[in-house]
Parts: sequence; structure tokens; C-alpha cells
Amino acid sequence: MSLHFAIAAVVSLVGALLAVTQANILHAVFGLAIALVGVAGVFFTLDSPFVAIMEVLIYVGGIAVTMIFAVMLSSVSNPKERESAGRRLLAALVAVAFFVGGALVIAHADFGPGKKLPPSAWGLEQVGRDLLGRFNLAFETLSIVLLLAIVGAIVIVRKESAMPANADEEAS
Amino acid sequence: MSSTSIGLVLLGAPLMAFFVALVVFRKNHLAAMMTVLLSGAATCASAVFLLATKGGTPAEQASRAWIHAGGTSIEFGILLDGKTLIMGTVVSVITLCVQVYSLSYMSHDPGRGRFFAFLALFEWAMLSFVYSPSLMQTFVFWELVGLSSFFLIGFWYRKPSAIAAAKKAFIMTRIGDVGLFIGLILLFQTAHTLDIQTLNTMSVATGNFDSGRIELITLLLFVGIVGKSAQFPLHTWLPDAMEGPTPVSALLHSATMVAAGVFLFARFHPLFMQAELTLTVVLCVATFTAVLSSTMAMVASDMKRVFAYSSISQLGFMLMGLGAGSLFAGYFHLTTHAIFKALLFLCAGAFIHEYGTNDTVAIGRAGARKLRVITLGLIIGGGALAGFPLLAGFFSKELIIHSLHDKPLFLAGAYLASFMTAYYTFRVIFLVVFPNQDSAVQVEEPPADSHDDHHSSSLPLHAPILLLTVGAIAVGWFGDSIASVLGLVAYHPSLPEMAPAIGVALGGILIAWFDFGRKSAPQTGFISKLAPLHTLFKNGWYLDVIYKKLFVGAAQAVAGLLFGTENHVLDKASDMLGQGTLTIGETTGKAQSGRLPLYIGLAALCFSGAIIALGLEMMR
Amino acid sequence: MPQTLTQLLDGSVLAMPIAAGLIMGMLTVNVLMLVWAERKVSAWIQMRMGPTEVGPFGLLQTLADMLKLISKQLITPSNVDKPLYHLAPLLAFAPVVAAVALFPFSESTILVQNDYGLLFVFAFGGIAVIAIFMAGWGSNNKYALLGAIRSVAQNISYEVPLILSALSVVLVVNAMGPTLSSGDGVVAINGLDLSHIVMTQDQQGIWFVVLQPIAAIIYFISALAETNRAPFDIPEAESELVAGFHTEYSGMRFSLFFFAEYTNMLIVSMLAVVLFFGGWDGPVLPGPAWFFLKSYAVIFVMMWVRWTFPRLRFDQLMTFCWKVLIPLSILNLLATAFVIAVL
Amino acid sequence: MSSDSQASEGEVYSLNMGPQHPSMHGVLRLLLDLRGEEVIRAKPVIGYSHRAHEKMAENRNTLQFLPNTSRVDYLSGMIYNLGYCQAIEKLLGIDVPERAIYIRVIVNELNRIASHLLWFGTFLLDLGGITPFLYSFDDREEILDILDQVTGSRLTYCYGRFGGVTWDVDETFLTRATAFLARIRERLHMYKQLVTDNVILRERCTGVGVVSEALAKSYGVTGPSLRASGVAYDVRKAEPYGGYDRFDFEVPVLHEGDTMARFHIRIREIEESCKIIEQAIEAIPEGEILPKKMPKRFKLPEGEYYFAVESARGHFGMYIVGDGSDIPVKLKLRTPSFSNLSAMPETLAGTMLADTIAIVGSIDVVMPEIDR
Amino acid sequence: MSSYAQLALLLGLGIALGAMPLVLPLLIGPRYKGKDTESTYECGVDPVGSSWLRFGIGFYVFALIFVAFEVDILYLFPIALVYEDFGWRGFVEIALFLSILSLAVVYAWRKGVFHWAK
Amino acid sequence: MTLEGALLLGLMLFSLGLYAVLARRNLIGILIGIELMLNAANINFLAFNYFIPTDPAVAQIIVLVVIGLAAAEAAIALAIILKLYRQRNSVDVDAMQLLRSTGAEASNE
Repeated sequence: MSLHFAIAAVVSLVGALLAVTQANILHAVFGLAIALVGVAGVFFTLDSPFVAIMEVLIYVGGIAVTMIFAVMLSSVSNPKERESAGRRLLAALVAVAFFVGGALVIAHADFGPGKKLPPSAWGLEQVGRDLLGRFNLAFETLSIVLLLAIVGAIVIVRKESAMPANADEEAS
Repeated sequence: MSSTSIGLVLLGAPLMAFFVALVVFRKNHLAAMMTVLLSGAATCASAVFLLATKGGTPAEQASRAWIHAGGTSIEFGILLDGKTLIMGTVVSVITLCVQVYSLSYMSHDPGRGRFFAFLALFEWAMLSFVYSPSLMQTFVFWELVGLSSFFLIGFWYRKPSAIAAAKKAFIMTRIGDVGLFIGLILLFQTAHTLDIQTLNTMSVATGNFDSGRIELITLLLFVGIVGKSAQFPLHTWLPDAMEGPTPVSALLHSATMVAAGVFLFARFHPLFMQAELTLTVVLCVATFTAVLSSTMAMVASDMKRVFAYSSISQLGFMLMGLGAGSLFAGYFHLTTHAIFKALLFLCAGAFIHEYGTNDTVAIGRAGARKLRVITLGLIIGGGALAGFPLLAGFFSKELIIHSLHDKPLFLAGAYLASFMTAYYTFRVIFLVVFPNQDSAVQVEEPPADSHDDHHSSSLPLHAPILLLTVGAIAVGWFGDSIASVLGLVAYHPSLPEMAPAIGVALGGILIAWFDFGRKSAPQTGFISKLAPLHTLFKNGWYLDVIYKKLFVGAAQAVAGLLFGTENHVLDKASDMLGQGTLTIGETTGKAQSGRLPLYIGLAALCFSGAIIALGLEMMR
Repeated sequence: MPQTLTQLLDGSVLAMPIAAGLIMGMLTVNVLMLVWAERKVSAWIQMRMGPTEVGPFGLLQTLADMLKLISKQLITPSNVDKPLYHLAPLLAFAPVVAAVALFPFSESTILVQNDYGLLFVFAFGGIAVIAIFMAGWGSNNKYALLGAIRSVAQNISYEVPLILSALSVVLVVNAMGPTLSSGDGVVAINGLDLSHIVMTQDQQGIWFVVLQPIAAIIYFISALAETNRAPFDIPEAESELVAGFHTEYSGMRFSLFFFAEYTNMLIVSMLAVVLFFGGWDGPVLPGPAWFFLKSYAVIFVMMWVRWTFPRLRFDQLMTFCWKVLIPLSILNLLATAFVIAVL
Repeated sequence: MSSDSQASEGEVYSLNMGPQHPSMHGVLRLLLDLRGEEVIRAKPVIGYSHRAHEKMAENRNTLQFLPNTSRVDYLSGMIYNLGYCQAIEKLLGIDVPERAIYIRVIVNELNRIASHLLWFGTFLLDLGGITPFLYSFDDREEILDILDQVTGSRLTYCYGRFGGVTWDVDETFLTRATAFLARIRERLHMYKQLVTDNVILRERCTGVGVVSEALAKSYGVTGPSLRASGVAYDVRKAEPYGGYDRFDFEVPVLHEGDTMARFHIRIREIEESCKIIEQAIEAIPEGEILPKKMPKRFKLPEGEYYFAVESARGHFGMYIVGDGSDIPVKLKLRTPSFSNLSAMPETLAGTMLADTIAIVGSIDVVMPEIDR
Repeated sequence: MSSYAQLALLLGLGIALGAMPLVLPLLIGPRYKGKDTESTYECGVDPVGSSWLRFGIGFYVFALIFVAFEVDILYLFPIALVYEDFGWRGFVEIALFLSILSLAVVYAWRKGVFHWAK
Repeated sequence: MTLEGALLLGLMLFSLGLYAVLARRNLIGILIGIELMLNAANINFLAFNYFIPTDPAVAQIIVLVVIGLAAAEAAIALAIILKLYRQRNSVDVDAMQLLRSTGAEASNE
């Protein structure tokens, strides 16, 4: 199990590295897809196969695809714009600081004794039962959220607002 | 069923109706039917509450925390005591009646889906207000009542006068609301609780509050009531609110909107009782309003307008009763008035709808008495309003007059108003029942929005009128029950005590008969012989004009003054100030770079620092 | 319970490589057969002979073609986006190999037994979408990019009715028998397990095509679109886009796409058989025989359709999906749920 | 509804369709400006198969030019070949024997059917229907065989002679032609069921690529493409030549002007051609196929002359300037495909990419005819 | 070895197996390189402009709708497994869920998203 | 595999996401970072639930909801990015400074 976890973790880290370092934004999206496949692998090792499959289906099959479309629609002409070294350094500093702090906390936190539940309690049936049962509000709300997302996306994308294209330029 | 679940139906059904109607508002019929059905459910729920309560049962409260803020949790829920039970039932029944009535009345209006949605919203707001257990809920729904009435008055939003009326209603009540809001905040600050029951209990025990404070608070609350219940000097919005559809007027004038003010007074009755000064102010204002608006009603030619003025005067009556200390009298009149006033408006609406004019004379001449059911409703409702013996209004009005017996000045005002009420009410009745085709009276108003089709015979139009007619006859006899629900003891004035009032009322009717009823009556009214007075009354004592002159003039004067000051004194100073500000702004604005990553980065850095600190702390 | 390959090989380290080899062999034979069949079917439909020269009935023609393709030069156009260009064919190829392993060829023959087989099949399809994008973008060719975009838009759109129709079946499966008795005793049924879907049909003695005819039709149409088969072969419409997203691919790289495409046909057909046609269920013949017979029957219909219909225009295709198929499949799902609730 | 439609977004880019494209007819190159799937501008680029036929005509005598004619439009070469003969005959006043007239009509119409059949197949291929292509080529093959039998060539015929035809036809030819008529009628019925009634085809074609009557006239569109736009112009009826006035046939006209109309017109023209062939076979007289007396050299009289025939694609005109020698000073070919293609930029703008292929397919262009 | 690991392994092996035949042509294939061998195909003429283009937004709207839609649908799978246990309540919830989902289709339909303007 | 290991993985992914958010100028790049951070949180949810479970399926449901919300978020965010691109012809976050302090000289011009 540990081996599986390690492999999945490596895949996700490599993907994430690609996703954040690739200058070509399209490559970064593919990196994200790889990272998320890795994350899905981690989910498998954490006994949540359904969530893992959802991760692949939604992130890789859906969100990544939409992102690629967005890249194609927006950043095609200059996909390889690299940020300045100083900026990357500063960002790296902040990220590393965060990582160090988090690692310190993890290293010294006491999470209490671990225990295991029977696998049946983890099953998809249980998820389904909970979704229909005690978490049904979350279930229905989610459908509304997604409906609103669709409506919002359509509204945003389709309607041209009256805002001039070069509002910023006019100000200066 | 627990009271919580009934309460859920009671408050949930109208809200649901609102949303359903809002969603399907293009499907007018569906929206209307859904609203009526859900409103019916709410009515049943309120009736269940009322019937399940035996007199004097202690108040019951069911609420859920709504917002937690600091140590206080603001609750949303229902409070069941005598006041809410009666008022809630009256509100829901009358709203249901009006909605049923509107099924027919609005049947050809293209926007009636929207109309029913707003009706439902109105009902929900009013019920939530009435059943409110906390100050916060009270205030929120007080405002929502105002908002929904704004929507309804301005329902025909293509009509400029309707928009103007809606705005006027909204703004004038807003003036009062400012007072109310300050009052409520002060109250909370004083009592440290939002719970109404606790408040009232606390206020009864003397010494809890500083009396000066109480007077200030109650006066501020009364300002709100003046706005909402259309008392002088903020009464002018109510007659203009006639621009909305007639069912709206019926609702507005009887059980909702204006009643909210009186109900608020009753709600905080124990508190008001602690403030002598406020009570005197209340009595003064109420009496003056009652007389003043009655004079206007005597000469108004628009049938709805007559009833509108009468509403103002009757509200004055209620406040007189309450102000005089008799909760029962005022509350009883609130109940009876709701019923007969709704009835009168529905009848007026039916006439207007049928004959396409608002003018009483024109309606009478057009043969309105042929609509027997409606004419009957008008007579009964009018009788109740006039205090005709044994009808609903009679009993409650007697009680109010009785409660004033030791305040001769106000008593006299009450008698005067009562006389005029009888007069103008029967003026309308006689004009409708005994139209005189030959009389010289000019029809003043142009025809209202013409309605090509007649629905006067349809069941939805008649059923509410009949129901309310029965109510206007019967409710007066239930004084004892109402008193017992309120936890009070009913008081029955003896016949001698009632005699003057009866006499005044009958006198008013008699003069009305002389002026309008008898054969070859002039049908002009005695006021018109006193031309200046007539003009004065007709124009509502020129209050609107005065307000305009007063406020606009004052504002202009102030503006002129300020303009001068600004030009000659402040300009230089402000220039310097502006320059200074700009310099400061430019300096500090550099931090406001608009660079999102910078902001996030700083935040993340701070957060990271905090985490590192936490980690180091844990290491130790 | 079905016997998985690992069990067969007694947990040997080599189990998976052997399995992969087996699958590869099977798929290669399958693709060779399918291409031959496509040629023959098209020939029959067009009243001609088809391949006759190489091998009996031209059976080895495709093999010869494959050898030719292997011996061809791999041309990499100079201005492609190299990582994407090279990775795309592999990424199109790998998921289909893994997906095939999930199918139960008979009650006891299944390579990888998984509780979520149905979802995995869809998830592997999702990876293929990314591969198409990579190919289209990586090629730096307008036809390829346009073809890829069309293909992706089409694939994701038709995935919705596809999943919805499968969902109806899952509902039916779980409603039909909450438990299932098999050799090892009674187990709870899981409608996402491909073997369970088949076993339910087997035990109830009814194919779901009877219970879910609308879902079956929707599935079939969507499957045509998912595999880019005519009349939905718009991404590769040779009359417009030359060859769609694999315009710039030649030799074995093209073959990998080609391989994936034909294997996809097999996968959607096998899924159709599992979902609607009772899987391995059938008299006399052994399970795998029935399974493949049915699958090839479905494929035959797909070929038949391809050689019969002209192609839709792209907007018509999308409109058809969103205005007809998706509402219909939602209604079908609702109706299914309703019937189950009533019963 | 979609004035701000999503298709009107995105970058405008140029795309070459052809010259080496699977669906371009010959070596036509369309330079398309696209936005997403929408065609903003379409610019035909021609000249990839230019052979200088007109220049050749100025450098050889009238007889030597005869074989060139069928290379101009290799799909209806017979019509061009015979049309050129008819032009010269008219110029020189040569009388054509009756039998030759009938033979010419039969082979002309057979060639027209062959051309339309090829168009039928390729057009459906453009729409993605592969099978009809093979079916219609099967039928066309029969015509090619029949013509091969009498002319000795399958595509680029040189069957015409000034004054008649090269070889006489025999009974076998007439029987085969009759048999073919029966066959093609049966097949047309099948095509109707298989193709014309197909809902996808109708969806793809109806209302697509509308060439209005005005547009067609302004660009000089002729042939079936013009008749689909509502103009009943056919040289065989308008200025009868070669004995076409003896036959009873109709000129089908539709008014929609869309791709579907062009499709229907050609199908119906096949039927009409069948009718003509049927009548010709029935009425063919015995006799000579060439006039008895022929001039040795075909000297063109001085002056300018114009003669037109109806090819499978429309009005094919020859403008000849003679100076008394047998070498034309100028021989200008007015070819229908060129005019028909000129109308395309206006028609294609605003359509979708897939429609472009269908529309260009539906007007049936032959590239050598355009490039000459 | 869990079946998930097996699948992952198969996926990896698939890539390896796919890479293998790509090596073969390098060994046995010809290595011709002419002037235009490695040029981009655009019907035999030089390509006009770049091939990395911004295509119409129409595709993108579909992708947006699809993302939300797919998520919605996938939630139904765990529900489908236990649907029967919930009876009418389950139906009401699913019906509610699906009708909200359908609203998205209806909205997009009404807004003309599915209408691909020519 | 331990809880700490999983948490560390989550932390790494989160840090990488943070880096992307800060370093990227392309809005889509920032969105990628955000998605990474979301998934890091998902890992933590599942890890805690796996190693020290209190309520069996709740983490899975939380993660499912997060995935759903991420999808909605991505849809809206990408729509906004596209809109920005159309109006300003750029997806550079540094160019999105309408709310920045412009200074007096800018407003005077």
C-alpha cells in the first residue's frame, strides 16, 4: 500500500511541478491533468475509489478540457510568456515559507491514535445513502450551484457589456 | 401537530406562494391559484392556532436562532399570545378574502401573476411581523411590509400617478421608520434583550427603566406608528395609495400595512403605559387625526378616497382607545375595523370595476344598487363603520368612547369624529342607494381605467363580500371571546353610557338622510354651503401644499445659504483641503497597486508567518 | 465470483505483463479482423469484392498493411509541439488497453475484476479526450486543431447522454435484485460492476434492451458519436478536414490512433452488450463466444450505418445532442426512477 | 436570437482548401478566411491546371484543334467535341447527315448523364456518404463502356468530325443504350430512396448555399445551377442546335436556389436526357454519317462568330475570329464552370466550413474548364 | 494487488506497449529527408499564418455546460446504488435534482446556446 | 503510508499551488494553482477520515461536494477570464488593475 501511495504521490508532485513551472500555459494544463491523476491515485490508496474516479472524470475529462479551451481562446498568441525571475523567486519564498510552517505543524502535531472502520462503512452505498439521507440538502444544493454556474457562465460569456475595451487606457 | 410545524405552515405557505408565483408569474392563472391555495393553508393554520387556544393561556413561543452575534442570538420564530392569535387570524382571513376577490377582480390583468406574488409576499411579511417574538424580526418585517406595499401600490407601474403614490407611501413611512429604528435600538440598549415578551414583562415591573428614557423610546416608536398608520402629519400617503388596484387598498387599509402601526402600539402596550407624556401625545395626535380626516371624508367624491380618509380617522380612533389605556378597546376596534373596512373596499372595488368610475355620484346614477349583494355589503359595512347599533363597529367604538370618559376634550373630539363618520358613511350609502338623477351635482372625476368586461356576478367576487358582510354583523358580538383570548376582561358599557354615542351616530345618519337620502335631496351636503370650508376639506387642508412649501422652501433656503457660504468661505479652504488630501492619497495610494498577486502574496506571507510561529510553538 | 487473471496466475509478479500481452494480442487480432470486416462490409454494401488477394478472402490484407505501416518512416513535422505530439498517440492508446481488461467475457473470465468497472470505462474515455487535444494542438496544423476541437466538443457532449443511459441501467440493476447469489454465496449487487449487470440480466432472464429500449437507442447513437463513426465522423471528415486530429501523423503513430479507434469501437460495443444485451448470456455456446458474437453484431450495425449515411454538419450534431438526446435521456431516467418508485 | 452569437467570436484565420485536398474537385484552391467554423470570406484560386487551350487554337488549324476540345472539360468531353464541330459546320455551311445528327444527340446525352452521375457520387462523397459514390460510378462505367465501344476512348473523346461523326453506330450500341436507360431509371428510383429521402442529406442541403436569381444572373451562372435558381435557360431550348428542337423534353426549373435544388435539378436532368435518348434511338434513320462532299481545308471566313451549346455544366460558348485562313485569329472558350465558380465567394461568405464543401460540390466545377 | 493497482499498471504497460512499435520504424524504416518532408500539411501549399489559433467560442460554451452537467450526472451514481431503499423520497429527490439540471438545458436552449449561428 | 505522509503530500501540493498563484501572470495559470490547492485540501480531508475516522462517509461526501464546487468555480472563472480577454485583450493579472490608485496626474490627463 505504501508503495502505491508513494508512486501516486510522485506522479501528482511531478504533475504539479509541471503545472506550476511550465512556461507554456497549455503544457501547464496538461501537467495539472497528470497531477490530478496522481491525486486520484492517492484517493485510491485512501480507500475512496469512487471519489478517485470522480476526480479523473471531472477534473481530467471536464475541467482540464475546459481550461484547454480557455487557453485556446485567450492565450494562444503568447503562450510562452515567462514571468520575471524576481517574481518567481518571491513567490517561491512565500511558498517555501508556507511549506516550512506547515511541515513544522505536521511534524509536531499529535493527531491521536488512529483506528480503522470496517470497509463497508466506506462503501459507495454509504455515500449514496448519506447523499439521499442526511446530506440531501448538500446534494440538492449542489445541483442548484451547478445550474447557477451554467447560467452564469452563459451570461458572462455571451453578453457583451457596454464597458469599452480600453477603459484602462482612457483613464491614463 | 406541534405548534412549530403549524407555524411552519403559517409562515412558510405565503413565502412559498411568493416564490411559486414568482417563478410561474407568466402563467397568471397558475400563480393565482397557487397563491390562493397556499394562502388558504396559512389561514387554516392561523385558525387552528386560534381555536386551539382557550382564553388567557400563557404565551407560547417557538423560534430558532437566526443569527448569532456576540452574546445575543437573533431569533426567527413565532410568538403565540392573544394579540398575535387574533391579529394573525384577521390578517390571514382577510388576505385570503382579498386574494379570492382578486381572482375575479384582476382576472384580465396581464400582470396578475406578479400581483399575486406580491400579495403573497405582503401576507408573509405581515404574518411574520405579527407573530414576531423579537424586536429584530419585528423591524425586518415591518420594513418588508412597507416594501411589499410599495410594490403593490405601484403595481400598475406604467401609470405615473401610481408610481408617485408608491414612492410617496414609501418615503413617508420611511420618515416614521427612522424614528422607529432609533427607538428600537434605544430599547435594545436599555433592556439588553430583543425578546418582546421579556421586554413587556420587564416594563410592567416599575423601576426597571428610567422613565425619561421610556418616554423617549415610546415617542420614537410612536413616530414609526404615525408613519405606518397614517396619522397626522404623515397621513397624506394613504389616500394617494388608492392608485394601486382596489384589492390592494382593501388589504392595505384593513388588516395589513396601516394595522401594523396600531398592532405595534398594542404589542408594546405595557411599555407605552409607562410613559405618560407619550400617551398624551398619542391621544392628541390621534384625536386630531380622527377629526381632521373625517372632515376630508365628508367632501371627497371618490368612493375609495372616502373610505381611505375614514381609515385614517378610524386608526385615530384605535390609537385613542389604546392611548387612553384600554388595550381591549383599541384592539377590538382594530379587529372589527379590519373586517368592515376590507368589506367596504371590496364593495367599492366591485362598483368601480363594474361602472368604470370612482365617483360615488356617478356610481349611484349608473344604477349601482342593482348589484344587490354588493349594495348589501356596502350598507352593512357602512353601518358598522358608522357605529350603527348592533353592528361590529358599534361595539368597539362604544368601548373606545367609553375609555375616554374621563378625558372630556378627547371625548368631545371622539364624538365629533363619530358624528362625521356616520355622516360621510351614509352619504356614500345614500348616494348609491337613492341616486338622484336630477340633482345638480357634477360628476367630478373622470372615469377610472375602463374595464370592458363585467365580472360582478362571479363567485370569487361575491363570496368574500358575503363572508365579510357576515363578519361585519357578527364580530361585534364576540367581544367577550376576544377579550378572553387577550387575557383581559371585556367591559360592557351600560345603555345610558352608550346613549350619547348612539345619538351622535344616529344624528349623523339623519343629517346624511336629509342631505342625500330623502327624495329630492340636494345631494350636495351641508358643507358645500360653507364654501371656504368645503374647499379646505376638499384639498385635504392643503397639507400637501404646505408640506411642499415648507420642506421644499426650507430646503431651498438652506441651500441658498450653503451656496453662499460655500462660494465665499469654504471654497478656498476646500481647495487646500483637497490638495492636501490628494497628496496624502497619492502617497498612500501607492500601496493600492491593484496587483492581485501582491495582495495574495502579502496575505500568504502573513499566514505563513503565523503557521511557522505555530509550528515553532508546538516544537517547544 | 468471476475469476480474475491474478487469481489464475496465482499472484505472480508477471501477472500484469502477461495480462497486458494477452490484451495486446487480443486487440491486435481484433483490430485486424475489424479492419478486414470493415473492408468486406463496405465492399458488400457497395456491391464489390473488397480485399481478395492476400490470404484466403483477403484476410491477411490488413496484416500486410500493418507491416507496411511499421516499415514506414516516422515523419515528425518540424514545427510541432514535440512533447504533446509524441505523447498523444500513446495516451490515446493506453486507456483502451486498460479499459478492455475490465470486461467480463464470461462469468469466470475477466482480467481485472473491479467494483466500479462501468465508471472506469468512462474515466478512460475521459483520458482519450485529452489525448485528442494533445494531438490536435501538438501537430501545429489547422486541420488537426479544428478536428481536435470538434472531436473534443463532440465527445464531451455525447458523453452526457451516454452516461445518462448507462445510469438508467444501473438504476434498473439495483432495483431488480439487491442481492445476487453466486458460487460464493450471496453478495450485494453493485450496478457499477460490469459482471453484476450481466448476472442480473442472466438471473432475471431478461435483457435490458427490453426494459430500457430508449436508453439502448440513445446509447447506440452516442456510442457512434463517441467513436467518431459516421454519421458523426465530423472530427475526421475527410472532405473538410483531411484527416482531423491525426492529419500530421504517419506510419506507426497513425496506426496507434487507428488502433485506438477500432478498439474503442470494440469497447463501446462490449459495453452495449454488457448493458443491454445480456453479456455472455446465451445457449449452447460458451460465454466468451456469445460475448464476442454479440459485440461483433453491434459493430456490424455500426459499420452498416457508416456505409449508409452521409455526415451531419457540426452544428447539427451538437444541436442533436443537446436538444434531442440529452432531454430524452433525462426523461428516460426520470421515467425509470418513477417506475422503480412505483414498483 | 443570436445576434451576438458565439460563432461570431474568435480569431479570423486563413485556411487553404486545396489544391491538394481530398474533397476539392481537381486542383481548385479555396483560400478561406474562417472564424471558428464560419466562413468569412472565400477566395477561389485557380490556374493550377492551365493548359493554354485557347493559345493552342491560335497556332493550329481548325481540324488540329479538334482533339483539344474534349480535354477542356473531361467530364463532358463529347459535348465539347461535338459542339466545336457544330460551330465550324455552321461557319462553313456544312450540312450534317440525319443519322449523324441522331447519333450526336444520343452520345451527347449519354455523356451528360455520365457527367451528372459522377457529380452525384462526388457530391455525396463531399457530404460524407461514401457508398453512393461507388454506385453511381458503377452506372457511369456502363456509359463509358458504351461510348468506348463506339468511339474507342473512355474520357477524352474525339468522336466528332466536321460534318458528322467518325464511326457509325451498330445495333449493339443501340441495344446497350436502351438497356442502360432501363437500368438508370431503376437506379434513379433507388437513389431517391437511399439518398434523396435521407433526412441527414436534406438537413445538410436544404436552405444551404442559396444562390439568388439576381446573383446567378449577375455572375452569368448557367446550366443546372442557374435553373436551380429559377431561370429556365437552356441553350438546347433557347437557341436550338444540332436537332434538339425535334425532341420532346423539359427544362426542369426550381426556385429555391439552394444546394438541395441543384441536387434535384441534376437528378431530373438525367431523367430528361433519358427521354431524349429514347426518342433518338426510336427515330434514328439509316444513312450516311458524313456528308458526301467535304472541303479539303476548313478555311474560316473573315469575321467574328459565336456559337453555344449546353454542356453538362451550362452554357459553353465559342467565340471565333477568322481571317480567311484555316487558323483562327482568336478562339475564345466561354466555359460555364468559370462563371459558376465566380458566384461562389458571395455565396460562401457566412456559411459553415462543412457547407462550403457541399456548396462547391453542388455547383459542379471542372478545373481544366476554368483554367483552359 | 488491488484491481485499481492492476488497472494503473495496465495503463502504464499500455503506454510502454504503444511505444514499442514506434521504435521499430526507427530501425527498419527509410530515413528520407527532402525539402518539404517535415513541413506542415496544408493542401500542398505553404500554410497561411500560424496554426495555433483562437477558435470560436461556440465550442467553449459547450465545454462549460458539459463540466457542470457531468458533475451533476456523476453524483447520481452513488444514489442509483441505493435508490430503491428510499422509495418515493428517493424519487422526489432525484426528480428535483434532474429538473434543476434540466433547467440548465432549458436556459441554454432559450438563450440560443445550441443555436449555432451560421 | 501514514497520516503525516498524506498531509505532507497535501502540503506540498498546496505550496506548489500557492507558488503558481503568486508567480503566474496568466490568469489561467493562477486558476491551475487554485485547483491544486483545492485538491491538496481534498487529500487532507480523506487522509484524516482514513486514519482517524469519526464518521465513515462524510469525508468522501465533502470531497465530492468540493469537486462539484470546483467544477462550478472553474466554469465561472474561465468564463470571466474569457470575458476579460475579450474586453482587454489580455489575461495578464498584472494588467487587471482597474481598481488601482491612479494618482493625480493620471486623472488630470
